[in-house]
Amino acid sequence: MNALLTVLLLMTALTGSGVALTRTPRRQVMAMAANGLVLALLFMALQAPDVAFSELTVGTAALPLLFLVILASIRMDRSPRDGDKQGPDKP
Amino acid sequence: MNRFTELLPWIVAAWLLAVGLYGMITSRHYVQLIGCLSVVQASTYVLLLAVGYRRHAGPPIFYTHPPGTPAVDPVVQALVLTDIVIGATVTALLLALALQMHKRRGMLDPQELRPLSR
Amino acid sequence: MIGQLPPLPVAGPLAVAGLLLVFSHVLPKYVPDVIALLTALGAGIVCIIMAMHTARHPLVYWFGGWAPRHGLVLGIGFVVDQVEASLAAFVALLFFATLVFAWGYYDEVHAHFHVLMLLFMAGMIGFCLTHDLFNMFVWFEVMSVAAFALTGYALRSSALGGALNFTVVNTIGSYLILGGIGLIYSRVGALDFAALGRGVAAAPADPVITASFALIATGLLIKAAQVPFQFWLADAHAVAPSPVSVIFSGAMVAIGLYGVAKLTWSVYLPSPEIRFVVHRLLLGMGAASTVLGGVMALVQRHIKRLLAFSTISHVGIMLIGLALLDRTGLAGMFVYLVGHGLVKGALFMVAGIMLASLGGIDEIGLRGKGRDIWPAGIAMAAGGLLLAGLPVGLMDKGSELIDAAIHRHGQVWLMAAMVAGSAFTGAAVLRVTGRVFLGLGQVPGEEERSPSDDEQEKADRPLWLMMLPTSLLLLLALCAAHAAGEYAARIVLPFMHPQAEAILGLAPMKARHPAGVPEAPASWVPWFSVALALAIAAFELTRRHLPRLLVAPIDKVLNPALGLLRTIHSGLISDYITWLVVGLALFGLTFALS
Amino acid sequence: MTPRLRLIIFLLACIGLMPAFAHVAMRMPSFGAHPLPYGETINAVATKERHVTNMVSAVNFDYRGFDTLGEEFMLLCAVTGITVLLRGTRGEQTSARPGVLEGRPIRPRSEAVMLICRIFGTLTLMFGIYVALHAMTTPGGGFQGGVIIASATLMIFMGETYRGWRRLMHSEILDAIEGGGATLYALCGFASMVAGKPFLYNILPLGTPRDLFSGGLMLIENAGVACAVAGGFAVTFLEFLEETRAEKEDPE
Repeated sequence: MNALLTVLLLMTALTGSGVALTRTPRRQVMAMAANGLVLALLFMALQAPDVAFSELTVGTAALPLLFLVILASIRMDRSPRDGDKQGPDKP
Repeated sequence: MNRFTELLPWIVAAWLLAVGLYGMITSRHYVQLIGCLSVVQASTYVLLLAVGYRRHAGPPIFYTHPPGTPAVDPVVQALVLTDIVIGATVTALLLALALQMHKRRGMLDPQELRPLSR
Repeated sequence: MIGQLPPLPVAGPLAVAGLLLVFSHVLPKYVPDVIALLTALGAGIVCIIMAMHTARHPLVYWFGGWAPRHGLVLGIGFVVDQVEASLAAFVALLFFATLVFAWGYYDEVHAHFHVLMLLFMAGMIGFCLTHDLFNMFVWFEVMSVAAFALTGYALRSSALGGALNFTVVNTIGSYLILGGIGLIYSRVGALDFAALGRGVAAAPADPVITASFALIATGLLIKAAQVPFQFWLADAHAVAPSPVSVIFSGAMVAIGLYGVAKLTWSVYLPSPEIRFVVHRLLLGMGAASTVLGGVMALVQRHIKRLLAFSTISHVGIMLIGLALLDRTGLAGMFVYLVGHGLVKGALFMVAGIMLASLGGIDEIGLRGKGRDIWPAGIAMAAGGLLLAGLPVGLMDKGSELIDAAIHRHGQVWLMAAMVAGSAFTGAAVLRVTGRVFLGLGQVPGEEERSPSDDEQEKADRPLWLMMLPTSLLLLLALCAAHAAGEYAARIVLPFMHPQAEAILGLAPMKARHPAGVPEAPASWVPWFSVALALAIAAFELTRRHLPRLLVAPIDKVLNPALGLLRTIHSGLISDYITWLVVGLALFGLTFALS
Repeated sequence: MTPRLRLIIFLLACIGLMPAFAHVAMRMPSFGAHPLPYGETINAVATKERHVTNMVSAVNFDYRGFDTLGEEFMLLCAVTGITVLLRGTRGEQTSARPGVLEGRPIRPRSEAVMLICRIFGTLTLMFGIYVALHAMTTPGGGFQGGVIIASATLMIFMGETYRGWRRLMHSEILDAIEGGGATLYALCGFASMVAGKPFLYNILPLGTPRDLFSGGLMLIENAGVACAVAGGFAVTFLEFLEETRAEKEDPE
């Protein structure tokens, strides 16, 4: 067990907790990107370059982007709550 | 201390699972909950790759090293690749569902949303 | 020639689905319907042929030609035996009936419904046929993702909410399965079922292996919706489009249980700890699900939700059959699985007919409105009686086999659970029949306080078209029960771990020799359960005419308990995840006890 | 359940699981030094048997190629689901009518931004294709390349404004690329069967190790994956970005 792996594993736990414990979605996206980056580094250290590459493209770029897009459209969403006659739960 | 580092990958995997579930249980926003799901998934990555790890071995790619040099397990890496695709697709699907839900109900608090109202 | 069949029922529908998507923009109306129907039919026929040709030895198929060398499996195999092939044929048949039922209904969006249904079917068949743990997971995910998308298909807020709960809970389950795969891979270094079974036999008391079982079983039991993982099911099945609910309740949930059966019986059986957990915890979960599902079904007014709870109850009965660790019980589980799938599929079709013809799904709102569609009422009454345990057909044969296994193990309290589950669910369905089709039951009971919805489905199909698959399924559920019992008793033998007889202390059976079906332990049990169902339904429907002295005390005793149950089924995802962790902890505690 | 009660139950369950976890973790195989017969055999034989140097690709496309078939169709399934979910309420019209959108004002990008995006877009695309092509030899492959190619299309969005992006991205074409890629993978399997071999048997000449075009049938499967992933992710981006368009008012 080398020191690099130990540090990266601890950082994974730390950034992962950061994602789970960040309450605001917008900040969480940043935490997710950071977590993705640390995971990619960890995978490099675990001798898995293919997986690291995927994690980098998906976890650090594509997914946070989708989250941002969704958050933007939720913020913009002003469509009337015609719903199905149920309306919002909170008045 | 040495014993601790030996166990560290399993502890980290279990911790990610637990903290991800904790985040989901206490979440007040569905998009945040979906983010926590990715933490749960990260625990499977760590577990699988740690299982396939081998000390003093290179990546399972014999481009610069000749075949036969010690390398880590390629099978778990293939499994994790599939896992990443699964995670990404399910996350995207969940985000789409959450967005539509917001359009219907105007809020996304998992502690308020019930599929069927009384 | 026969040897080339195994990949076809999986890869065929996949390729057809891909092509449908490519050409979806140019295909005229009804063409996707025809293609999907033919594909389901073709897959079913291939599976039936395989079932007919595997009586003597299994069909073994190695993808990419990677046959094992020196005992080491490098690739992925399909090992198709009669259990696998029959189950896959049942799945394909149910899809065929459902596609007939949904004929022309989903023509708005470029064949997307058909693409999803075909992928759903391919995922389930792949799940049945595969002989590799990770490949099983992949097909599990294909069917899950198709199911998630189909649940939210209607885009109503209740449908979206149900789909969200379903997706989140089941995805956590998937990750638990994956964790379990990682654990067992770390110990055994293989993914093929036979190799895993050898690995477990070599290290039966290894905690890593028991932990892998706990994680994988949890994931699969989430799919099978057993207590305490059952919460998502009622939300999802109640809101999915009715053809999709047919598949959900008829096949998908049971397929999850099949996964548990496969792993328990053919991989993990040598471990004494795991046998302990199966025999204690899984049996208890099954019994609890049976009773809880029945009680919850009785207090619903949303008909699809009612049927969804009854599915939990009946899958609980199947879990009892599995967890008795008895060959007869296992055979009974398979017969019951098919019988229940057919009956429940037909009942959900009746619910779909109501949604289309009556424009509603609320039992109280539809009171007396069903007279015009009386054939559906007959189908529903028949389905209710079969659920209640009427001693004809496949469901009865299955419960007879399970009863026999229960008696052999002397755990008669399980019989009480089974009778309660059958009677309650049957009573619930019969009450709906009486209220909707006969106009009885003016004064609603406890069910009035349950959630409901004002869903409806497009009324563009003639009644006979929808009744056709409904009656087909019911007829199939009635026919050839005795033969099916013997067939099941025979085919479970190759399904089990090679050392199963030695492990379980069974008398060794000559390979592939008909086992003979044990006699029913007590022939009055099914009649008692039907009578109980009729009595409860009559009580609920004639509440107004009954003396208050009789009704009031019953309500007073029952209502607080029912209220508590309803509070637990809150619809909140946070609660569901909490219960999921509790269920996982139950596994941990039971292992500690063993 | 109140949040507090929920948390208490959760924590109790976690405490209940702690001894189980400790028991299992102590008995886990020692990290980095336990036998893994499956992977070791693949490492030992795959280069000789399949003439590729990337073992992960060999597992993904050949030894366990059937998993990847399922994976591609799962992607297809999810993307179809996303399309159904998002397009359902929006209707088909908006996506079939690019550029004629009342909502988003066409804010002209500065020339410099446009240039940078064009350059980076092209570079990203090239890089994606490069990664996708090198599946058999070095890290990377159809999946990673496909995601990068799909991201390159986003550069069009950033550089050419929404209108330009919509003009170039047609959901019909992307659907066809995605479905076609996945179908290509399935057809590879059927081609092996037509040739009288098992499904997904590598029937093509294997080439020489370390060569870009080694691996035989794996190359076509890889191309199928690249198309399916690129198309699938591009459809996802398209459908999601379509949602950021306000119905009536300008968001910014």
